[in-house]
Amino acid sequence: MITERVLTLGALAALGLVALAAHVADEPFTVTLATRAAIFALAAVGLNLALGLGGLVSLGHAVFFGLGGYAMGILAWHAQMYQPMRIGPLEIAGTQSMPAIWLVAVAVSGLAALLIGLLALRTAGVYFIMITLAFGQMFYFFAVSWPAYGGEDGLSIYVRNGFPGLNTLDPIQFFGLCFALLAAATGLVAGLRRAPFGLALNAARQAPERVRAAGIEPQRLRLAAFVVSGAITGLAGALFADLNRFVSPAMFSWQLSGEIMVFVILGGAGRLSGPVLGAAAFVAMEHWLGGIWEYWHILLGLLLLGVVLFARGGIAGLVTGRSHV
Amino acid sequence: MMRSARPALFAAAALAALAGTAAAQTKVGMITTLSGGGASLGVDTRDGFMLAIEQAGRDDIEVVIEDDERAPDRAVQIADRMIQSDRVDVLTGIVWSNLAMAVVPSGTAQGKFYLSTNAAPAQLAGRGCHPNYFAVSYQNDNLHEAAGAWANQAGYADTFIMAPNYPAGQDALTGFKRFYEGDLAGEVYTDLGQTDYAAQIAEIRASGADSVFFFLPGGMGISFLKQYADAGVDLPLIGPAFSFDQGILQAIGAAALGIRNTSQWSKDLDNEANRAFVAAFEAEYDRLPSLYAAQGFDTANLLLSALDKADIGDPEAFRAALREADFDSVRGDFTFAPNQHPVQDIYVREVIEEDGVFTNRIVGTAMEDRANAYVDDCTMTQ
Amino acid sequence: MSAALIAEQVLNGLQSGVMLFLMAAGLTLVFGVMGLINLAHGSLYMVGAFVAASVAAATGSFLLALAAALAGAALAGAVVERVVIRRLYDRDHLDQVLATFALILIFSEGTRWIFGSFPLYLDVPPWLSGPVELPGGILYPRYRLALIGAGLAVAAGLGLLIGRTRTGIRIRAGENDREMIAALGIDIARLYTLVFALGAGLAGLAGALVGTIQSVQVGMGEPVLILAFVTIVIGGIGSIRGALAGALLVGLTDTLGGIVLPRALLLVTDPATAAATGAALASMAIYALMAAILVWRPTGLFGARPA
Amino acid sequence: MSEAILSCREVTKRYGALTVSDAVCLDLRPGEIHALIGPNGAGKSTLVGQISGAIRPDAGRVLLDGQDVTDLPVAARARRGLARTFQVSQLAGGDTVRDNALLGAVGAAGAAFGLRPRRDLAARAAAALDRIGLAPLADTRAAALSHGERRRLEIAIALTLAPRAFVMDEPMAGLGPEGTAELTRLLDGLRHEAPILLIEHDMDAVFALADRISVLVAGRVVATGTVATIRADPAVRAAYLGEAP
Repeated sequence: MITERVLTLGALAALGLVALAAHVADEPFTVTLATRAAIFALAAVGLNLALGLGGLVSLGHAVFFGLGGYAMGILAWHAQMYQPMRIGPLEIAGTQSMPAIWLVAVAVSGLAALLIGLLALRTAGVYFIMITLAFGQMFYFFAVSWPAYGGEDGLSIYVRNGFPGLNTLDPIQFFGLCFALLAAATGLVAGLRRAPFGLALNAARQAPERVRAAGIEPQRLRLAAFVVSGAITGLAGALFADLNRFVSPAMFSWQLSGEIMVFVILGGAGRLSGPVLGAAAFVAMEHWLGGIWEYWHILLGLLLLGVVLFARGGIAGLVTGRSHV
Repeated sequence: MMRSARPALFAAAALAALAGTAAAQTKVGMITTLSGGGASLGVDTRDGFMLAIEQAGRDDIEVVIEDDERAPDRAVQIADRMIQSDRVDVLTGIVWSNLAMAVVPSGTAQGKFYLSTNAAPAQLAGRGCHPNYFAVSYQNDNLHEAAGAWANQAGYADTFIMAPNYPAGQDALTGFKRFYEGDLAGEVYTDLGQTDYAAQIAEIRASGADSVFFFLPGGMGISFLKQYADAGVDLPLIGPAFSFDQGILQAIGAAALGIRNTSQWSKDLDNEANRAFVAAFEAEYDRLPSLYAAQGFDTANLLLSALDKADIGDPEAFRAALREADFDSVRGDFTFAPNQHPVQDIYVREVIEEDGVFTNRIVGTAMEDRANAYVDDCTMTQ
Repeated sequence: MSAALIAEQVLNGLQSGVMLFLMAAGLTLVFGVMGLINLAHGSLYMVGAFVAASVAAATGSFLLALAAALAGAALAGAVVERVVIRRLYDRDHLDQVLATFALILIFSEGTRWIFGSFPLYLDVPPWLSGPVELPGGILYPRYRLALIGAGLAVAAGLGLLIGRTRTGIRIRAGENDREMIAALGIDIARLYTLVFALGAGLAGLAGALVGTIQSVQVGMGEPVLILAFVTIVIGGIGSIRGALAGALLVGLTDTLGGIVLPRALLLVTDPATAAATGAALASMAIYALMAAILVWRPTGLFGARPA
Repeated sequence: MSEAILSCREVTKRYGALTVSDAVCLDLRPGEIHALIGPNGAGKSTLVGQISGAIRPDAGRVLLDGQDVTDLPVAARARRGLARTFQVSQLAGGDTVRDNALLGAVGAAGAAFGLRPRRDLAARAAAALDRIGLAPLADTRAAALSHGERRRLEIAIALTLAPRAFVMDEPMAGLGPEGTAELTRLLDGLRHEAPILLIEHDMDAVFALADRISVLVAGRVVATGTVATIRADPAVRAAYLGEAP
């Protein structure tokens, strides 16, 4: 039997090898596709922590993805325009340095996750799904109609932001960055799962009464998980914006929330390898199916339906023959 | 080639393959909306463009067509692929301004030409203009400006103006006000994608306006016009062509009859190129061409005219050839302003019913030789 | 703002609320009885509108088109229930969300495949078109009045069906205790198909009624779906009464918010900014309302409260 | 007589017109097993709920170690050493037996937000499993355990909590004679670790284990005393056997 560890390392290695092989074969677009998969996987790693481990079915994770994207867009736009941001008496210079942008993206989306989590966690079950969806819609409509940063047109950044010592415009180098962050986030989640925090969170999903009787507040665990989850997805959003050199309200749309959820489930909810497998499979399908038939969404829908109905545990479940964690 | 198995592109490419000629010399990447809500616009753009390519009968042009699903990130991804993998020389086809803003700046920065079949946002006409970017359609504000100019000609003095709350909507109202000289009875922003306009129609009725200017593209316009007609408000409406396009007029039906709308093209424009285009389009696709089809057709012909004069491998020469705009536009006279947007007449059309089909006919000219408001902001203008 | 204008806007809010109720009723019924969360409900709304447009084009009869929309959507619902939905009853909400998300993809692209990308034509029949004058001098479209009437009639009919008939008793029993009705010898599979088809039919009817004054096109169901979800969450999932209350609340908030907020902002800023900012805030209003209600009452206005 | 570790003072709970707990007073003293018995519907589960913190009483106080814990939630009481087991096993079925046991240790140490694995806690969990005889099954998933094993795992988790008092809600339910005997032996040895409030239907077990018994009828404690006094109490006989007092 393939262990979770082997599967996860294998999936990551495969993604890296595909990108490297494409680079050697001078197929930069395949590298871009692999980068897209890595970023989606990172967003899914975030959601998987809340959803797979914490049982929080969030249909609003695009909020964090979008906030990360706008953190990048706004900072880089101000730098590009040589106009500092003014918040009251404060003047903040924009930046085109990736590490600084990442920090802001993580902080902003984590903070948003904290506020949304505080409100949303008062509810449970379907209500939680719906309230997270509602927050997503609020951010979406706000972003569409707020004129300051492009509204529905979004913001275009002409040059990809920089990272010390790297040429981020080179597809393979940018892939390397995204891949490293994905690996780090996966490692972080793997560590969390082994630590008391992950143990308690995992148990709180399955038997909240028991966890409470063991002296642990499930709600606080969930809130903490939601914040970390939002922050990771926010980081992915910043990278996604940099991949496209563009950010728009579409990053807040509920379809995107749905897609992030699809990555998680397709790969295997709660599985460490799930996000990578799911995102890579999705990107590959999007690419190949899109070329086969104009109405390829039908095929995608049928495939998803098949996975939900007949392959519980997603791809990871199929590979390891176990539908559970 | 296996990746791009979309129905329309074989035309040129398959021909080349059959004839056993060498690989195509010019590669064009068309990114447009072929699925979802706005698909009709992209389908017409594609069909108009491909009609011109087919008519040219050239086997050295390959067109790769991809569906952007109206999603900016998808458009960017396709553009990346076309540039990095297909190695196209020219990009074109984007319908929506927000998608254009996502694709065009980085595409032109990478040395590709972009010929716009439709979207032409202010940013790309002013400070963000680029030597490799040509808008063949118009500048986004043009039709709204023409509506304002027409309102003056028609003697309207108290107009109620309305658009969705997003940049193109805000630009629309700004554009209208740029030439309109009367008073505003009201200025209202609706939600993007709004489907029920009962509240706004009640406001219009209560405002005491003498006319209504509105910009509501796609399904929004269909909803508004049906509801407006049904509400029995009889104030004259004026709007840009987008809500009265051939593709959607049939869905609005009689509610649109008699409404004036501004357009730089119309099916009944009386010139040789246009008559031939309308006939050929109908023969090929069995439906009347739309504005988007006409813009697609003109864009392809502009490209062909430049390819006749210069090698695309020589960007300087090719750019100069494009600037000459030496092709028979279906709009008649056509030249480029210094910021590479059209200088053209903008007409007023009226919706009529003709042989059981709803369509437009020209009733006047709103503006002559109109360029755009951003020429002076563009650094190429010296 | 004159009193007549306010009255007219309230009527508008009522009308959109009543139509929203038709959508929300099916959603909440399906959740109450089967515990299923159905994202594809908006697709059935779209199916209704497309069937109505096709039948109206073929026969020229509006009433026939409405009947066909109801029947067509109910049939589509029954088929989907038999083939897909019934496999989801025992699953968690996550699987349901995902499977019905997949159904949206299939429905939307399938419809586009069959009907093409262009919007279809469907219009108000002559005998319902034009405005009528109401007391107080309000000119109001006859069709919208008919929508309010039709919606309230359906709401009343639904109330009677559930409160007074054998089928209704079974449905209510199903909400309370699944094993119980199985023990009573009721064919639970058939009951579920029936409830799902009923909800689908109502959604299809709403799609046809609303599509008549809007645009019949692919993707029309999704904005309505989200509004319907907001509605039932506000009302309390599973409660028909809650769906009605939520629908009216959402309809009125949505309509009046767009009128009031820009005017209120006019007091503090210039017209263009007030219009844009007011519209921005108004578009968020119902979601803010929903978040506020959920924070106040985590299971909605009429939802079952845990002990 | 030593100070009570856990006590209820006039704990009262009403649901509408129904009084489910009627000024209940109850003491759990060090080293004792105090059985709480009563017919179905007497209000035992509601009382357990109020003691553990899941249900808030309308009136009265709950004291743990002499401190008022009435306003504390379940988890806070658990951290103070109130260890309960459930009538229907509440276990993280997808997790291993070891991880379930670890849960109590993590909670007691207040380490739920710990980001690194802790050896000391693992050792504590292992010791509890050892003691309860589940060590050989440590790597089994909880969902795969037999009914009796789950019962024992519940107790193991309670043990890892560094308990001051156990509250066990029908631990014998569903066990065969052999299982009951085994569990009886186990509980017998536990009372010196911490006193046990034992809610139980199995009278043989109750009479074998209990130092004192309280009888709850219709929300009221009708009698408290040793096994012998309770056997003889007319009120109890009335409640259980329908005899007139």
